[in-house]
Amino acid sequence: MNAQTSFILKLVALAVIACVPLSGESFYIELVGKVLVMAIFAMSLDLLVGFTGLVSFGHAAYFGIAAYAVAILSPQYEAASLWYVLPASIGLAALAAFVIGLFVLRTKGIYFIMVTLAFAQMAYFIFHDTPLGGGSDGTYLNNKPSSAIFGWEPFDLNNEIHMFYFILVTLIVVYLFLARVLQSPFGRVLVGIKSNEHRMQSLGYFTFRYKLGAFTLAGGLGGLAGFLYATLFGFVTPELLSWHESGNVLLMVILGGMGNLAGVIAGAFAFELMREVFADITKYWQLLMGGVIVAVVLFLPGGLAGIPGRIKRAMHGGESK
Amino acid sequence: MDFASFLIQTLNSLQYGLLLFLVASGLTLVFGIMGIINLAHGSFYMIGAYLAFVLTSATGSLMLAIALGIPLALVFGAFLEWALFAHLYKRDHLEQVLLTYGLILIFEQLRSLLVGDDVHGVAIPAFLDASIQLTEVMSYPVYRLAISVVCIVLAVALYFVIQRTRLGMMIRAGNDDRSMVESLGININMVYRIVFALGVAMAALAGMLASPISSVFPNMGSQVLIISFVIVVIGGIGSVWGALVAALIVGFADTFGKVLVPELSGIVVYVVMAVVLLWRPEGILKKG
Amino acid sequence: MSQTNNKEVLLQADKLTRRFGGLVANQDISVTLERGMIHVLLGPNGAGKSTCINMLSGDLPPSEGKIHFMGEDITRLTAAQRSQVGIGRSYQRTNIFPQFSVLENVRLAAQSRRQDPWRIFSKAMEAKWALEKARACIDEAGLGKRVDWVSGVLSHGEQRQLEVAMVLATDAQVLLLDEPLAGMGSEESASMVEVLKRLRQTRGILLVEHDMDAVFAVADMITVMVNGQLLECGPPAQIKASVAVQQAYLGTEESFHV
Amino acid sequence: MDKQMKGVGRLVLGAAMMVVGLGAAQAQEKVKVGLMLPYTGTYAALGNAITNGFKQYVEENGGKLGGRVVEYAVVDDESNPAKATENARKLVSRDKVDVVVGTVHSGVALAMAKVARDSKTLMIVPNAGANDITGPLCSPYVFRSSFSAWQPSYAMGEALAKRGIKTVATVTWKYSFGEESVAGFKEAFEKGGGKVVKEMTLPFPNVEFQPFLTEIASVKPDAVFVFFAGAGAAKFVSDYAAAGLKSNIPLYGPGFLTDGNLDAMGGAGEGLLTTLHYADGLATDRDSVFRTKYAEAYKIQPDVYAVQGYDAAQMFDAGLKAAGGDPSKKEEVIKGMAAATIDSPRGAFTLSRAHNPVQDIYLREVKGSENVVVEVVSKSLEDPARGCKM
Repeated sequence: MNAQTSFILKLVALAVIACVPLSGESFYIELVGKVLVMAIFAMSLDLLVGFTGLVSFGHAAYFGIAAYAVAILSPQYEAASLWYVLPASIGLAALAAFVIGLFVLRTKGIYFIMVTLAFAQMAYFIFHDTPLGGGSDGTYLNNKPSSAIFGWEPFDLNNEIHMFYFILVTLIVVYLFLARVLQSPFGRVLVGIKSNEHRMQSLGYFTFRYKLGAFTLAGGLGGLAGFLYATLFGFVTPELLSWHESGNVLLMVILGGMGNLAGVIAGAFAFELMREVFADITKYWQLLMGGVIVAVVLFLPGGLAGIPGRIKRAMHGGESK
Repeated sequence: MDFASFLIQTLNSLQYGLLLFLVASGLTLVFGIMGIINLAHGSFYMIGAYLAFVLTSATGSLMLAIALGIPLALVFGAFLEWALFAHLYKRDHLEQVLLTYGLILIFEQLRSLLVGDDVHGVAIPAFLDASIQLTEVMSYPVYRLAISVVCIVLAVALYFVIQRTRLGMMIRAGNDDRSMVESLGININMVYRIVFALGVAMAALAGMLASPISSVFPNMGSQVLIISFVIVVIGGIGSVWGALVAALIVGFADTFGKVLVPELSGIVVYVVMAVVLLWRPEGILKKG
Repeated sequence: MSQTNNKEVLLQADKLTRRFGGLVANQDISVTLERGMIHVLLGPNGAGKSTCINMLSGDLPPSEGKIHFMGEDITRLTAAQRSQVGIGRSYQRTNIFPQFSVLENVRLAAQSRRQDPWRIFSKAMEAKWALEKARACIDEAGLGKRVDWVSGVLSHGEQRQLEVAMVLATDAQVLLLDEPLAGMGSEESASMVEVLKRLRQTRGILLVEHDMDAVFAVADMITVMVNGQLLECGPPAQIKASVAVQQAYLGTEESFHV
Repeated sequence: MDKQMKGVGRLVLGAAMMVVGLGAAQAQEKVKVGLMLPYTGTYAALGNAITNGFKQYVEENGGKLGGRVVEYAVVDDESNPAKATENARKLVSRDKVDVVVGTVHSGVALAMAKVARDSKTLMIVPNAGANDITGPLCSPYVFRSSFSAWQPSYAMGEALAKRGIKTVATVTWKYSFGEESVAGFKEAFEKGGGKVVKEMTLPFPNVEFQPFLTEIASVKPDAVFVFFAGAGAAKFVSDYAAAGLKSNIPLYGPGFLTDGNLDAMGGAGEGLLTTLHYADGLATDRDSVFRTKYAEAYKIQPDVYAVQGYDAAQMFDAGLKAAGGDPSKKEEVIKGMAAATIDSPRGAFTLSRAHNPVQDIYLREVKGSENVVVEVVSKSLEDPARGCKM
């Protein structure tokens, strides 16, 4: 398939999604909106997992930190300015990722997975145990941020259709942004690090800085998704930072095939669809879900689009340390 | 804190740490030797506790339940290795994470189908159901002491197996260099199967031992899993002695954290982990 | 060791020792590399040649000893830092980015000289200087006709050439090449020898090599290692004549031509 | 590029399938009840009990509420607040239910309450005790058939103060329900002249209690008040007894300490006194009939959760009847529910202005596998509904 067909298919997919609000069914508008938020979240993780080779099992932390930032920074009885809370929440998530990155990027492989998990768990307890964010019950975002600039309000996030398109446009921007980043010298280095970090070091790259950059960027974009989530639902809870959420977003990445931005968006759709369908079929839907996950790993190595992974394994004789 | 309380808290720390060691040591062996990250390890703890409940109900004795449960856990571990984990050695960590994550869902749901969602208790064996008077109001349950003793015995046995037996030689060699083991003509697949089954059995045993004092309840595995991860990170992957030291550190940090800095008790162990990462990113006792 | 006067000393290792647990892999190894010179590390398998080159490149920290590059102490520098000062290396096992094109492999190497990770919006392929440099290095390594190939499908010899091109693209003054001729056919081997001779003119090359014919064809200086110890060091003629070397190494015919 | 194709293909497919299935036709002359309860995870047993209780009342009325046939839409909330809003939306916007019944977990219930308020959908909380639900976050649309965390704990505070206990140490999980319980207890206890000498918390759902037992032994209060529930409560009670504290320092707590987990304690709970709005051995006709029928239908003994589910159905029934069976007349349904006196197995109760039950709180004693009533310690106790501007 050439680049043109791929481009056309993407446009068609985009057009279909863009038509969702025409249904007029607010449940589906919100559901697809949520899937798009998760797709942004999954793309941010894909920057780490699929392109840099860093399997973070604590990515929900940045999602949750930004979601809490929106709720905490918004005044109780009026709307905060979008142009203040949006950059602030992304910035806080990125800052958290930067600081945590300084620790976790000292480790590799299995260590990295466990340590990212442990730090996310620490962030979880901070929100769960302190009055900062309403404790275990979470907290409301009573008023969605306002887009007003000097009295002019280009769109209204309380309107579900505006909210939907705001998310969709953000998704497109993030997609294009990441695609561009991956073309940049920085992005090429990340891909090199995924392929063979040691070689990159012997070529003179200070890979730690690049990984820290990627980790911070991914944290910030994960935060963007968290911002959208909090704005969409108006409710944040410590569970947003739990390891189950980190696991779910990893699932989306692998379902779609890591290292493939469009695929990861599809992975988010596939994952949410699977949950919906299974939960409608049976009370024991987690059994089906678990079964599907195990089957995907066993029979579809590297996800559905795992070809690069296979080449890599072939070249490295199966060592993945 | 007066001196008597301090001593008792020390005892509490030791007992908690030793029980954690039992879970974490299996995890660290599987990590270190097979290179596999296993999120389902906490589920083995849960399965052990439920085995203890089911078997104790059936046989009327926890001792008998443990005697039956250990072989069952070994067989179960060997089966899992054969059916699933053997396919994971050459895979990315990411896929290992996912498969074992899927397993957690399956195990929890099967538990719900088979045993239900209720909380259950397991009776302490009669001959251990006593307490030792420590202060005028406080006494210490003999069963907790017994758990500590069993854990110490197992730690010593593990030391013996790893240092003195042929299996242990293979384990140590496998920990250092897989290809070397293969070049020695050792059947590495068999070593893996044994190690994995042992890991499952130790986690299950920890669950069985803990069941009378922790009771048996849904999702009991996930708390243990994450704290075990922290222990493995602190101790160093593949190091059983690291796991022992780290488990004791976590036991002390958690126990004294609760008393001395109650507001922060949820994050104390993670702070300890962060400090260790700064000091020694590979854990305090890498390999051993 | 100092019969080549008026030459600039690039790399100087003094009494490098490396222990792994109780095992001493290298003991008191001293090596000097000058510009315009090919210095060959020779020794049977397990002599500690790779350990030595790993210490020079920064992949392994030495247990004891000092390394100087152009007068600066670099003992504590990491591999990446050493690459930045001008020490490049290739690996015994081919170590490239197999899914990248030849050009991208070398371009990535060239890009390492100007690291500005914050530039995330420019396109890598639009940085002309890196592309031009990459092409030049590919030509210099004799791979000009393979520029756009996916590197994973190159022949083994070509991949070794690609590694050399990558090292060149990092502006290395010192090339540490671990068995660049290993696994090559005689034709490929001969062309690589030509490449090495050409490269020697402006740089210093430290070579680990088994191929005796090639060694004596290109070496200006040879260091012989046995069991982690330095046995003899001198020009090829001296090594050929050395009784100790013959006893310890040249006598064992089978390890001559690997 | 093949992987690109796959990716895009799946993207289209996924989106398309999301849009399909939009127009689930709505049934007429029925009343649609959305049950959003935990059917998996830690609280699954509670979710099942509530569902059973609710359905039992509906069955007693020939499958009808307010004269209309009941149709259910069921969602497993997994006790996961992260999915709560979405799940509640599913019932409200997609299934267009007339009432949402849920749930156990307070965080999930708070998220649901927001959806109910925003979408002006009737909601009945059959368990979650967070004070805020009928406090600052109260709404005409939100009712509760259970209790507020404040109620049983406040009653216990009064009772202990009356019994002349002077000093108390408290232990709870560091989460809202626990902290609200301790606060309610402290309010009444200190008002009655007692003093809380030490407050201890541990992260939820940590169950390593030993350090706290040691601390209690060294502080030596007159009594200990704890909030724990389910498995954690069973473990705490067992540990407390095993540490020898039970015979020296009496242990009290809200009834969740000993509800549904007495078997798991293996006798360690014997004799414990707790407070709750329901108890075994009430020996009223209403309760006996309820219990007999429940045991027949579900082959297990009912518990407080089943009662709360049963009463949720009763409350909705009362509302519907007031509106002539038409759930679309929301104002009238709400008025009807708010004014109703619910003839509950726990004893009749009314609803406060914030829609929380005004009910008797029982002091209960653990005897065997039952929490047997001792006395009513607080008659018609009403949650103060602080912060509710309704």
